[in-house]
Amino acid sequence: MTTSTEPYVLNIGPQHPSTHGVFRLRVVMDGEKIKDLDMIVGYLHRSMEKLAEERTFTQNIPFTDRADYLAAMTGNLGLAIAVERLAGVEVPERAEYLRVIFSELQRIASHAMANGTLISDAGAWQTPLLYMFREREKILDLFEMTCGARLTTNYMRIGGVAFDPPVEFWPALQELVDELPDRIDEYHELLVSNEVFLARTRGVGVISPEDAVNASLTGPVLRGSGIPWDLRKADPYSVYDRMDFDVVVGKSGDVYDRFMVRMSELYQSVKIIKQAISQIPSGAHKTDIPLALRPDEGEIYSRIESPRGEIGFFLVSDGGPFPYRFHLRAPSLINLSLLNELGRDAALSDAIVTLGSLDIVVGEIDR
Amino acid sequence: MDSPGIVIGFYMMAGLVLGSGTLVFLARNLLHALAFLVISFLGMAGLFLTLSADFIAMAQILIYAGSISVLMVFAVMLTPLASRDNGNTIYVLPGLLAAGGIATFVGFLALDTSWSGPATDFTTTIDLIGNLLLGKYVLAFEIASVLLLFALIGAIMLVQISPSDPEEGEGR
Amino acid sequence: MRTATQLSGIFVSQVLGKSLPDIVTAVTDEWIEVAPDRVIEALRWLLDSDEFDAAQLSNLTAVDRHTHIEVIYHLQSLDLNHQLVVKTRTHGMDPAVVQSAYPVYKGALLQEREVYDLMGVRFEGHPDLRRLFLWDGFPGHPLRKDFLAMPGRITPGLEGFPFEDKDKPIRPINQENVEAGVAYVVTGETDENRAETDLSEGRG
Amino acid sequence: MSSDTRPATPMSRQIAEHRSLLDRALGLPKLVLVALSVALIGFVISQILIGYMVVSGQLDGKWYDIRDFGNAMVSLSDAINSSGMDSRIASTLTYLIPTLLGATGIVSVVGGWLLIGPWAERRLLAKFQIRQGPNRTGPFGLLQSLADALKLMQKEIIIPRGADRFLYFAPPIAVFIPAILGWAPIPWSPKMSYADLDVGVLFVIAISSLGVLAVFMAGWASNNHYSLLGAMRTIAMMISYEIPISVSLLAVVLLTGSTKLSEIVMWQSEQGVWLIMLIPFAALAFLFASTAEINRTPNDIGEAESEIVAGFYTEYSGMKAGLFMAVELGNAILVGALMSTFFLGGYTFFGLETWIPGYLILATKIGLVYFLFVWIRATLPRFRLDQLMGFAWKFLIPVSIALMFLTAIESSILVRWDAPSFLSLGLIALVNVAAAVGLTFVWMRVLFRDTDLSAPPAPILTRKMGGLQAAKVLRG
Amino acid sequence: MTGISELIFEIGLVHYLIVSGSVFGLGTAIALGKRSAIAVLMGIELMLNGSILALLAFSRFPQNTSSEAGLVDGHVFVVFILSVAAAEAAVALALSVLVYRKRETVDLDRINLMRW
Repeated sequence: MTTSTEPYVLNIGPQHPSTHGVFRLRVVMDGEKIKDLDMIVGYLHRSMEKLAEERTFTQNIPFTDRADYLAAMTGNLGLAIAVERLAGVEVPERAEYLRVIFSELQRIASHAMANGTLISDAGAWQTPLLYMFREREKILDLFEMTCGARLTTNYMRIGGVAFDPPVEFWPALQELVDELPDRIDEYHELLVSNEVFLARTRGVGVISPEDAVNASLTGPVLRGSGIPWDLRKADPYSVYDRMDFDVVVGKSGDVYDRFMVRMSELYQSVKIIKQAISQIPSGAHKTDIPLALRPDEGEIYSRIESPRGEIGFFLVSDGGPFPYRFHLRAPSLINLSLLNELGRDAALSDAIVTLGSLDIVVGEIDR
Repeated sequence: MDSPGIVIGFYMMAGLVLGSGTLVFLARNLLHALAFLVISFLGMAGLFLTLSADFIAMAQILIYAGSISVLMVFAVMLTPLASRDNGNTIYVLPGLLAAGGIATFVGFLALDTSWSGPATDFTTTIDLIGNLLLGKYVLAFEIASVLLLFALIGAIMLVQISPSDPEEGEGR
Repeated sequence: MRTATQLSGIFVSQVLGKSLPDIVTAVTDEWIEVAPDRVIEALRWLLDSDEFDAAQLSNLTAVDRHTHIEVIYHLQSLDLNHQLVVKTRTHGMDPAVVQSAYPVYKGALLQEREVYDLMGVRFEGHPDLRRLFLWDGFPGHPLRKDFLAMPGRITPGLEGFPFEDKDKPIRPINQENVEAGVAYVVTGETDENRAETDLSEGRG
Repeated sequence: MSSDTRPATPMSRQIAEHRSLLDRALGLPKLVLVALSVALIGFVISQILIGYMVVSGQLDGKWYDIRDFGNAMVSLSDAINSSGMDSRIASTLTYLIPTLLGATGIVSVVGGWLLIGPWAERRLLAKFQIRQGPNRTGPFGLLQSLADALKLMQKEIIIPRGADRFLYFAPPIAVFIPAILGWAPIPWSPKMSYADLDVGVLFVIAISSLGVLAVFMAGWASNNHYSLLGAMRTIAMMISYEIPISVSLLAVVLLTGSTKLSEIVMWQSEQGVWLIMLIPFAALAFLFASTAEINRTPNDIGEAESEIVAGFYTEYSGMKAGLFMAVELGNAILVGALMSTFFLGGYTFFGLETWIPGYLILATKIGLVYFLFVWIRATLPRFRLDQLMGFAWKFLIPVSIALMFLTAIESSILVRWDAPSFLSLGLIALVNVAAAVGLTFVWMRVLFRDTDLSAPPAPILTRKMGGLQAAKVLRG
Repeated sequence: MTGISELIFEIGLVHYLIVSGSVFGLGTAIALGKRSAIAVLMGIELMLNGSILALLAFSRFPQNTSSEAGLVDGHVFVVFILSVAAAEAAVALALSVLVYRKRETVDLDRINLMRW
């Protein structure tokens, strides 16, 4: 009908099935179309950056677990690398490889979760999510085996990793790595050619490359828009420069491309893990550092590639044991910069799917 | 002697029709009135069933309870700023008088006239109606379909917002 | 400390100084500093220049330096694969005002809101400068170093530290709040947005 | 820890400790096993005896012929009429007793389903989703729905602020009425149908249009935008998809020449063919449109939980929400029953109904259709509102009307042409399938002539990093 | 005058005509006395329903079986009434939506587009 109705306000969240946490969208709607939207965050704000100023650098590692709780390993790693660069700590070879293995495992787990929830948002009643969870479960089992925790791992340390994995870790990892490509193939068969899924995601939530770069988007969202940018290749940290892998880039920048980038990155992660398993040397897993590490006065901005994009740590040291300023560049938050433009004039269903494809973690947004 | 089902059915349905019809008049809210109107329509369909007019009863449910009431819902929803109360005008007293007059008159006539003829019993009405519609009344049938088509087009024309009209220039 | 891909501030200031003389107020090996009212100019030049091509505002944050607030822009060029750091410092603490980078970088939208919320820097020209995490009416900006020292002895958690000198004059953090007499609003609903969440809109 | 063990999760422990049903049965005491086998042998012998009676025709029309409870009802009426009672009382009784018994039967079928249905759906979904499903309450978790119902009843009934109380309380009851009424014309066996209406098909269509207003009232009275949005979506869907349903049922009526449900089933049984074989497009359109009517995936946009929480019943709590869910479940099998009756041969299965009670065959068919629904729900994402409406108005309605005309022509030929039925019906089936496929293909081509229907491009793999320039190079 | 019990238990034409007249009267009252255009439409629908009932009743209890009218001619008339009612409802509701757009009301007292 060609009648326009009165605009009204719809509060999506903070308790809503598809906001992935306590995230609120205040949407002005006209019928099924979104006229304006405003995101309201902060329900999970724990003032991490302020608390960090009262803790030593090592004591701050658990905060990075709680920030991006779906990719705790990469959060840990980001902080560890930042402090190592600031204080000039050397990391043993074996620790570097363990870091690569675990952050790639975490990437698989996180991407699986992201894609599963995206399809759930599109309306497939949890089936793909639970299939994705099958692999994630095994990865979390591996985490548990190594460091005792499944979600908030707190595994990376300044100067290495906390523990060497136990003996039974390696066969289990090998088995997982062997079966993963088949499993990912299965998802491809199930999802990639599903007509309904294609109809819901293709051409929806398109981000142009120019906008993506200008709005500081990073990670799979940026790559989905066609920009070949991955810090693992562009600014290699750890031992990524010794790994042979490709960076996956989308073409049109819609929801489907972001989905496909995450999907194809799973293969690349498996590839990296396989190489790391074959190359890993023996030796120490950690260098000893002073309990209260006192970096020289100075500041650093160090970034790595988390599953959600560039997770950066801006640390200012005044020479004391505590950071003078601790800032976490949260990719989840910054990837939302374009949300208003994406959501405006979209249908409600499209906006939900678009939000799902941005893969936000509210713990990281709010910190 | 009618079968007890018919007797019970008639009184139930008549009560339903008249009671909810009265409530349509008395309801404060337009949507409440609409709900009662639908109940009244359904009761009317029940009355039709007691007259063994099964096809008409189903058509009544389909057209009145299913479509016209939904149309009214849409009309109410598309006029959001209009008041939703079911208020009366100054004509309510004449209206009530006329209603009472009509009801009394018809009732008096009905009771006073000596009606002859037994009740007919039709087994199925649907094929008889079909034959009549496409036989004896085929012209009227076609005219009715043309009327419906014109009503459809007319309704669309009426509510259409032309994008060129500057006064209602919110055309999408 | 300079990371591997970071450009030397001295080099940046030399090139920048040729086109926009006097814009750089301080420079080290790591960063350059520009005046707060010329931030946009510098950023736009860096974005447009072929030599630096600072296409992305990678990170925007601020540091409380007690006398002023330092706002730090981490810019990066994806094509040339380098980073450069631009800083600016506010004139004093209250009000701490800096030009908004939003006209140049859309990515500054939420980051500036965050800095405004937690550090209290007003970004002029920002289209939608509201608090991001904390509610409207929250007293003060928590990432400032003097956050617990507040007017009227109001603290979010403690009443005040026991060793504090109660008669010491304290610099007000949020002048409007003091004038309005609003201590702090617990519910997160100010008068304006309470009207918005009124029943008339439904509770969708 | 040996090298192949993993940390035992509750799930993995459960899998390791799992024993098959046969294993568990063989573990029972000897006495029980003997009793069970005796019962089994007795059952087989009794079945053979019954089979003999069926073949010799001794059973037909007797009150103990449980293939058709209608027989018992007829015997009962005869007994009442011949008992010498006052005719007025006798006629009242013959009217009342079957009415009440039939109503009880229908309500108990629906009610029994409401106890088993949620369990079945959740177990099935769990199997699709590689998990266990409810298995804690009672044997195999069978009592789960009962526990859920008890929980729902204990819940506080919350009335939202500003709700329209009258219209808020009425809908949960109002939606229940069509859900029960719809069962009336379904034939379960030749004589076993509550009200074998002459206008059965019309009745079905009329009843299905009744739910619309209740849904609207629920959504509007809740004073919540999610509810209103869900109600509006549901209404739009119901109104749109009523037309394909009517048109496909019209095709059924055209072929069978009757609007009586029992006659439609009889026609299929006599011709030895199911209508889904003759008019496959109408059957599929009916199925798809029905999923829209009853709000199931992929058409469940009316209560898409990832978008508008629970749709029109977002604000309902406790047993009121429970009633809405119950109606949804009940409607799912009602659609199964209609689908079976109209297109899958109803209570017949190519002569098997002589041996097995017809209602069991119908129940099996309903179960299969329901299984299909669960399967779809577990597999497919949902469409967007505009896509669904476009599908209904631009594709389903024109194509099914065109095919309905074709069916009309065919049926008029069928009446006049005196060919053996396998020839004529086979020809009809062939023509209809060819027409449906061809028309679908052509119409899709017309509809999507501007849309890119090619497979989505695979993502690019690259090793050269860069920004916009590199992106331009990559895209070529 | 037949017995009162017969009048109660023997449902005949009289009963239907009384109900029909009452419904028609109710419809008249609503159509005349209500302010909202939509409510007026409801009244008109009720009136139509009353007349439909009368037609069906006469069709069930025919007075002149020798006439050339068939048994279900009343039903056919009802079919036409139903289609006219549907058309009328569609147009009338479209009109009220149109009036609402111009005047932001469907109150018949305040719709005076044609005055002067």
